[in-house]
Amino acid sequence: MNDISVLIGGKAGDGINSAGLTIAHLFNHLGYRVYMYFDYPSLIKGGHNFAIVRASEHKIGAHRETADFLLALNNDTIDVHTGMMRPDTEIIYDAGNATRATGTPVPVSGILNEESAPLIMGNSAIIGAFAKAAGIQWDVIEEVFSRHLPKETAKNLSVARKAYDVAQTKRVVPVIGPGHLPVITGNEAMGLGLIHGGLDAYISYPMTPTSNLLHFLAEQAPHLPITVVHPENEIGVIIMALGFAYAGKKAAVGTSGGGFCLMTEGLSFAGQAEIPVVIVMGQRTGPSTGLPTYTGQSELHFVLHAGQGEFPRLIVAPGDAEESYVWASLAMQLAWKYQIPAIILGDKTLNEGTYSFDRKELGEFHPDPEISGEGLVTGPAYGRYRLTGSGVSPPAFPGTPDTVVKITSYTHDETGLSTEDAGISMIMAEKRMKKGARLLEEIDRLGAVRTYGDRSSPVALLAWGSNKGVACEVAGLLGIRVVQPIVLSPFPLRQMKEALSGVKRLVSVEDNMDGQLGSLLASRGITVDNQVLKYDGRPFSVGELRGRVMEVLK
Amino acid sequence: MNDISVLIGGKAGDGINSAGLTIAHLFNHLGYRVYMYFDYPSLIKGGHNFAIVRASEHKIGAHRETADFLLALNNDTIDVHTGMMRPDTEIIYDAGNATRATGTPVPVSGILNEESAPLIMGNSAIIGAFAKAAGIQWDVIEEVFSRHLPKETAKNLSVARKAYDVAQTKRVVPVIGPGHLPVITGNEAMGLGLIHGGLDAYISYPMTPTSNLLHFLAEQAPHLPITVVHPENEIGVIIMALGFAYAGKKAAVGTSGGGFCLMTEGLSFAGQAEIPVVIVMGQRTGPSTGLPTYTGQSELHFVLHAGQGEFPRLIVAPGDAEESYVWASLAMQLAWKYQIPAIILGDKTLNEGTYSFDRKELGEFHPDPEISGEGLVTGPAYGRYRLTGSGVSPPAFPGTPDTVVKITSYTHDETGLSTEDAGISMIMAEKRMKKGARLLEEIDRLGAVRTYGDRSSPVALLAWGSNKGVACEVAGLLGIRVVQPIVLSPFPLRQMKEALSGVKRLVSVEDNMDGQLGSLLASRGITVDNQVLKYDGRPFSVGELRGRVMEVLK
Amino acid sequence: MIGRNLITPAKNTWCPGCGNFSLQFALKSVLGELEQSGTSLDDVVLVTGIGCHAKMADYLNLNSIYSIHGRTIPAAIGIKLANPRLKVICCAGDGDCYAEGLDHLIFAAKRNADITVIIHNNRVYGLTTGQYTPTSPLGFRGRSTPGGTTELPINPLELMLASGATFVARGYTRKMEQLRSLVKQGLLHRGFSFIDVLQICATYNNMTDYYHEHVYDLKDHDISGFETAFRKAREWDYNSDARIALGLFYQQVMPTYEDRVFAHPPDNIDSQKRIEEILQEKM
Amino acid sequence: MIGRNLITPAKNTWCPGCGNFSLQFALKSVLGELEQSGTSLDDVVLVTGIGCHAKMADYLNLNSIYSIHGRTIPAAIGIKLANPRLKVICCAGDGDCYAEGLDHLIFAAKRNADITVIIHNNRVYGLTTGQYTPTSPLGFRGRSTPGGTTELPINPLELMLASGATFVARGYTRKMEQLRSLVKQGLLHRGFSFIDVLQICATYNNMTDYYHEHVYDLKDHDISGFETAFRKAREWDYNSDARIALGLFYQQVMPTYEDRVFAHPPDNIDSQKRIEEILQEKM
Ligand SMILES: Cc1ncc(C[n+]2csc(CCOP(=O)(O)OP(=O)(O)O)c2C)c(N)n1
Ligand SMILES: Cc1ncc(C[n+]2csc(CCOP(=O)(O)OP(=O)(O)O)c2C)c(N)n1
Ligand code: SF4
Ligand code: SF4
Ligand SMILES: [Mg+2]
Ligand SMILES: [Mg+2]
Repeated sequence: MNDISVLIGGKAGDGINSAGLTIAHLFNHLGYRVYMYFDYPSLIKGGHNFAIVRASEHKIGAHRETADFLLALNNDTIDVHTGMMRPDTEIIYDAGNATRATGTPVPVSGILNEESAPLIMGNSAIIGAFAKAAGIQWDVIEEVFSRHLPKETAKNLSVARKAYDVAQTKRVVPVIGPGHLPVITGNEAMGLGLIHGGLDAYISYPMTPTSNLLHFLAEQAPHLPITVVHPENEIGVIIMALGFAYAGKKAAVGTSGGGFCLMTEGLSFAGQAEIPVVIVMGQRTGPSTGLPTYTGQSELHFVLHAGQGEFPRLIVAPGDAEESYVWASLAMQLAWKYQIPAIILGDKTLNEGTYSFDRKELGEFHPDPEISGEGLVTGPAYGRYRLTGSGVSPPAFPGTPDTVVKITSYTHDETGLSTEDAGISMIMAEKRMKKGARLLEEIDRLGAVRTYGDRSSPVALLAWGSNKGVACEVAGLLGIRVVQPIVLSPFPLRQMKEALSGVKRLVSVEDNMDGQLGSLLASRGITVDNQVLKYDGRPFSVGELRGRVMEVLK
Repeated sequence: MNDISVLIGGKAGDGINSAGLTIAHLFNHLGYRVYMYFDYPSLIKGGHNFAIVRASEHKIGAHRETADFLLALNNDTIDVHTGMMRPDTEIIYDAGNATRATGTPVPVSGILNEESAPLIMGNSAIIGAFAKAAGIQWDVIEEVFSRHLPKETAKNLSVARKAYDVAQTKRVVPVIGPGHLPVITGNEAMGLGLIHGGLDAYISYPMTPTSNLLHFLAEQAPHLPITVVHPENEIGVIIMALGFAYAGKKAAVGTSGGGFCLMTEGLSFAGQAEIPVVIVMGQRTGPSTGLPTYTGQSELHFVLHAGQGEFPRLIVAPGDAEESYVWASLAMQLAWKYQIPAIILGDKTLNEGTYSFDRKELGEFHPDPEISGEGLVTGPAYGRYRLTGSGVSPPAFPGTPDTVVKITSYTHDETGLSTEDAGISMIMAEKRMKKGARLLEEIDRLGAVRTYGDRSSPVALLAWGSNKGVACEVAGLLGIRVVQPIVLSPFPLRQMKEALSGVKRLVSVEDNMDGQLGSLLASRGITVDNQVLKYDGRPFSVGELRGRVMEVLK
Repeated sequence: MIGRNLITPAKNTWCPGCGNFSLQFALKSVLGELEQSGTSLDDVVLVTGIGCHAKMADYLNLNSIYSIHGRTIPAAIGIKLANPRLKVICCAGDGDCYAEGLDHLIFAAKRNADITVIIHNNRVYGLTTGQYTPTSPLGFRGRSTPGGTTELPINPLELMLASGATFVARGYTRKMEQLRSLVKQGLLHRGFSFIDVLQICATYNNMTDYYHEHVYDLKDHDISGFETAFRKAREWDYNSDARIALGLFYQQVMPTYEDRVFAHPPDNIDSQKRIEEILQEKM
Repeated sequence: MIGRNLITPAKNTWCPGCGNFSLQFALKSVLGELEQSGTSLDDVVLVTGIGCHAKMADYLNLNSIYSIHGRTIPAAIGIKLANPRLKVICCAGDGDCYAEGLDHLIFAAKRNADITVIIHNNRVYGLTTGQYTPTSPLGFRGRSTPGGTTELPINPLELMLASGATFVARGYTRKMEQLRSLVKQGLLHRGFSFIDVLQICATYNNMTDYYHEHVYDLKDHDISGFETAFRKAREWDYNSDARIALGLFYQQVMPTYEDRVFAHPPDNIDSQKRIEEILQEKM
């Protein structure tokens, strides 16, 4: 099986991320599925950045602990990553900067001089040399550079060519197919999914790891019927989104834990007022500022219970780009159908990870048609919170003739006027609960819990979010099962039990200390037998998880 | 057994709360234990307010569903509370305003005219008539008025006397003892407990049901070494409190769900930076603004998980005035001992409820002496996050000679400098977890789970917060057991299991829809068999809970 | 349907003598007038905070968001961006908008969002039973400050002028004609209109006598001059004894936030097609 | 111990050419001077927000709170109320303090809290890689506004003057002597000191050339006159082309927040005894 792992490292500001992406595209054009993990500290220039690009014949979503090619823009890359080198690792390095390396030197500064190219194009030299070392045909490079380095393509190509010409082919990465796929980040997949789901407005205050979703949608906005707003702070963000939704426009917001804290009061307001809103919540290492550019999965319980009071909420945790797309769209659609807040729970590994995106995997993902028999009556008799069998009241929006649309954060009657009546309070609480029950029925039809690997194995890994990828791969190696809940609220207990049927040993894999998914399952009567937890901000590599799982299974 | 229930009702602005309190004091001076529930909508003048005052020979913490005396300042009181009247209910009413009443009329306006007393003194007339009807001696009234109505005592007494003289004794409430106890609200008990625990500063933005704690401490501040601040909003509140704590002063804050939302980012900061802070979190009916002056218990899971990331937190939910005092003090002491945030989870029923306060119940409640062998080394070698066996680092405060005290929201090393190192991140996460484990050991020694009623019964009510009172009373009537966890985090599993030993049928009693304590127990492997839930904002009366429990036990 | 009954069946629970009644009346009559002259009330949205003032959402038969404490403005801006045709009015409290949510107010002014913000400035927290607010005078004895506050008030007009508001006015609940006129002008102003209304709180802060002695109407005042407006705004600092000018202090016409946001409306693109194009670009 | 090494061992990760180095140097040298003249550095506390600016907490060997985004000021006020002897400095960002946490800034000014707030105003979000802030000019193309912003900037000096700040200054990271002097004066000022520092962001918003052409030093300027200060502050609105004055705009001596809060220190009462008394009163 062809499976290639490339590490490229350098300083922040060296363009490691886009170099990694270019390499991913090279593999993509050879017919591979790709995945890229990008690791960077919270600073702008200097420090150590690296990207691990992996290519495989099969779908992948995790990095390996060893590199087949190691591209070093500096000595740090050599020093920091000795652990990833094997005897046959091909090292390609900037001869001027990575002086402690051995392998294929690239005379980067000489080439840049010759081409009077700026420093940042050093990447293109390294990539050129790598491509040659990997036996990649020149036309592939030309195509990838033309498509993905639109600025100064010619000069970048000249630089790459010089390096290509001086390097030797060491280990040929075979072409495995003509087809190539879109290569996108989790953030981009979520953004596209939101658009698919009908997004009208995206509102966000920047915060890693969802800032790039803001940037992506802001760039796309001129070509789409969407408004993108970056307001004064996260309180403004969520309330502005509710204003959009009240006026009939589908709004989503994005943030991370700290910003989400500031949104919790608005979340509860959305719950009471029954205003739909989608929150993209990218987890990172906490508590508090923590490791702002590293990963974590420690906000599961927080998002399950955030905001005062009880109200239904949809929480989905996609595990790769396709799921990000599908469930972002569904989150938007279901939020609107049930008039509830929906949270897309990501993590840095997923949101900023880069994946091949296979439309064939998307399948069908349409919610059931609108709840039937719940006809909208506008005009003076309109009641925003009209009681219906499903608990969902037909929405109307301001501007509707003769129709007064009142929403409120107070307990209210059917017309949206405040009440303190005990009986109505109960009825309205039950109305909200009913929506949750209906949503759960629908979720149950949508495939909210997925399984992979050997579905008959009595041993299963339980993984959520970005850990789907690494868990699937390890399960493949060990011949065991993977169970991945995508929907975490309302909890798809029936599906979970089905997915677990025959499982004798359940091992949870989570990027947190408390085993949060495990305790969610425990509260539903399902016991996790072993926990494999990681809380240093770094995602599991395949080898690391394999080792940890084997250890607990010993 | 002597057990008297008095309802007094009128408009907001009529002074129903203080009239109820005066009645409570009358009973108190007859030697009774008292409890008062005060019910009011969210408005300033008008509407319908009522207080139910109960007096019993035994400790009580709940109201009854019937009234022995019903004091009506207006017709609403008659109309709204017919359900509370029995044939022998004595109705005492303002003859001019409660025109639909029958019973003992009081010529309130005539009396006020004669005494040229203001309208608000109508209460005193009603109380005078009530006292006579209840056979309470005049000197008791004199004493209570002198002590508790310091403003215009003489005139109030004259008004009361006139009514006393026109009324008849209907049903004598016997004097049962000379001793009387302080009569305080849950808020006041918490405030006094915080002072006992060393409070230096109380910071709060007003919000029902903890506004009165702010008012109480603000009034007391001139006579105590405490600073009381009401800042611009709840974000300012929590961060200001952390500033106090950093500088070595013990700070507490108070709020309700909406304000707590805004504090969650600061809470997580406290977790990461290891800054102690006590948060009094009074629950009310949500979601969002909901029923702002009514009760609820729907923030248990929210406070358990609020804020991004994982860190130890102490959460206590006292059930009456004595527990409020003891655990407020302990919350402060333990927050400081372990350098963690602590949350006192109240509810409107408890915070604004009025209780007899029996010092004899307080018992001993001292945390173990400081964690030993963890000596403080100040001077240039000081590290705010020094690693120790217990996980607790010796604190120092700015102003200490030659000592630099650095705290931070980032993942950090022992000196408080930011780090992104994977290894240190793990060590520091484990350091925090260790503190939680140590705290749990200590909690286990402090009696975190209490039992009442027939401790050998196989049937137990599980209650928390203010429901302690009503659950104990119902358990007494039914001859069953009550199990009340006071500490909810870290979860005292060992004690809970002990308290439940021999229980075959566990019935939870909660003021919410989701059965939040039940699901917390479920996540620890303990199953609740039946749930008795209430979510209309009103606390259970003894009879109501008794009926609901009997129904599920049928 | 013209001639809508602007009052809902909700029971009014303001205290007798509360200045909110005047504001309700002013809004009701101005909206009635606007309706007469062609504005559809279907296109009007009221956003309130939390506090006594906020009950306006229950009492006026208008599209409304009865929002949360301090957050009228972001909701209003969201509505306006979602549907610029709507006329959006915020009824906010002084605790609500000058304490809990002050930042939003300044940003609304800075952006010149086309909304009208009316502050029911009773200089006290009414609904939570009488604590000081950012406009209470130094030494104010409220329930959180029984010994008197220890900070000077803000001057909201000054702040709003410094923040770029294009319509800045002060009204008083006992000056109905003027109040109506200010509300009407505010609603007709294109851009951010700010009206600080000295509102009598009959229960916790009855300033009627004080205001009676101190207020006067702005006359011969040049509303187009920033400096004049600013000087006038500073005449009374919400603390010291001084004459209290009422009326329109400042008005200027500037591009609104919505004008700028929608300056380049996107081509009429099919989103699903565009998703495909983006995916193509990423191949 | 006098002559403390003010630099920690933390690795400095600001970009080459970043204006934060100047601010670090200014703080370091001013604190060194103050130490020479008798201030104990043990009594100095630095509070920073989150952003590039905030790394100051890691780099200066001082008591510090490296707080959360936008929240320097409440922490600083808490510290100051807890121990008024401490000298508290906030190093805040423009995103941090003018967007996320603007309300706190205004309240600090209103209260005249005795703290010194230094804004590292690079007019961009540095650490989150280049989005516009409240002081970025209209049309600024940042990563969240690739087509240009659609709102005018605030003028922080104007806002601070309108909020009651008693010390208002503007510095520039390429004017070291002046910067040091402003920081020093700010630290010595009793009351709320506000210094907006035009800070070069070498990576995302290098305004060096622009500033070079536009800045000038305030001379013969009367710092005691509010109106003069206000007019000066409005000379440049952070948007249009205009001369940019640097220096101290305004200074006034007023009672501080701490003076007022602690005007009536409680009698030296034993809390436990007082609890008993209160309980007695409640019997
Ligand atoms: C986040 C939050 N904090 C506190 C409250 C409690 N609260 C309700 S109304 C109010 C004050 C209202 O004062 P103001 O805005 O001046 O309105 P008024 O009642 O005077 O009209 C407060 C603090 C709340 N609802 N939400
Ligand atoms: C509540 C919250 N929202 C967002 C962020 C993400 N964040 C970190 S730094 C920053 C911007 C910093 O900009 P500025 O304050 O101007 O500081 P600079 O980096 O320019 O010095 C943001 C938005 C955060 N840490 N917390
Ligand atoms: S408390 Fe004041 S503001 Fe509130 S309704 Fe009564 S008079 Fe009006
Ligand atoms: S991004 Fe700008 S502000 Fe941040 S360190 Fe670099 S130059 Fe300085
Ligand atoms: Mg008010
Ligand atoms: Mg900045």
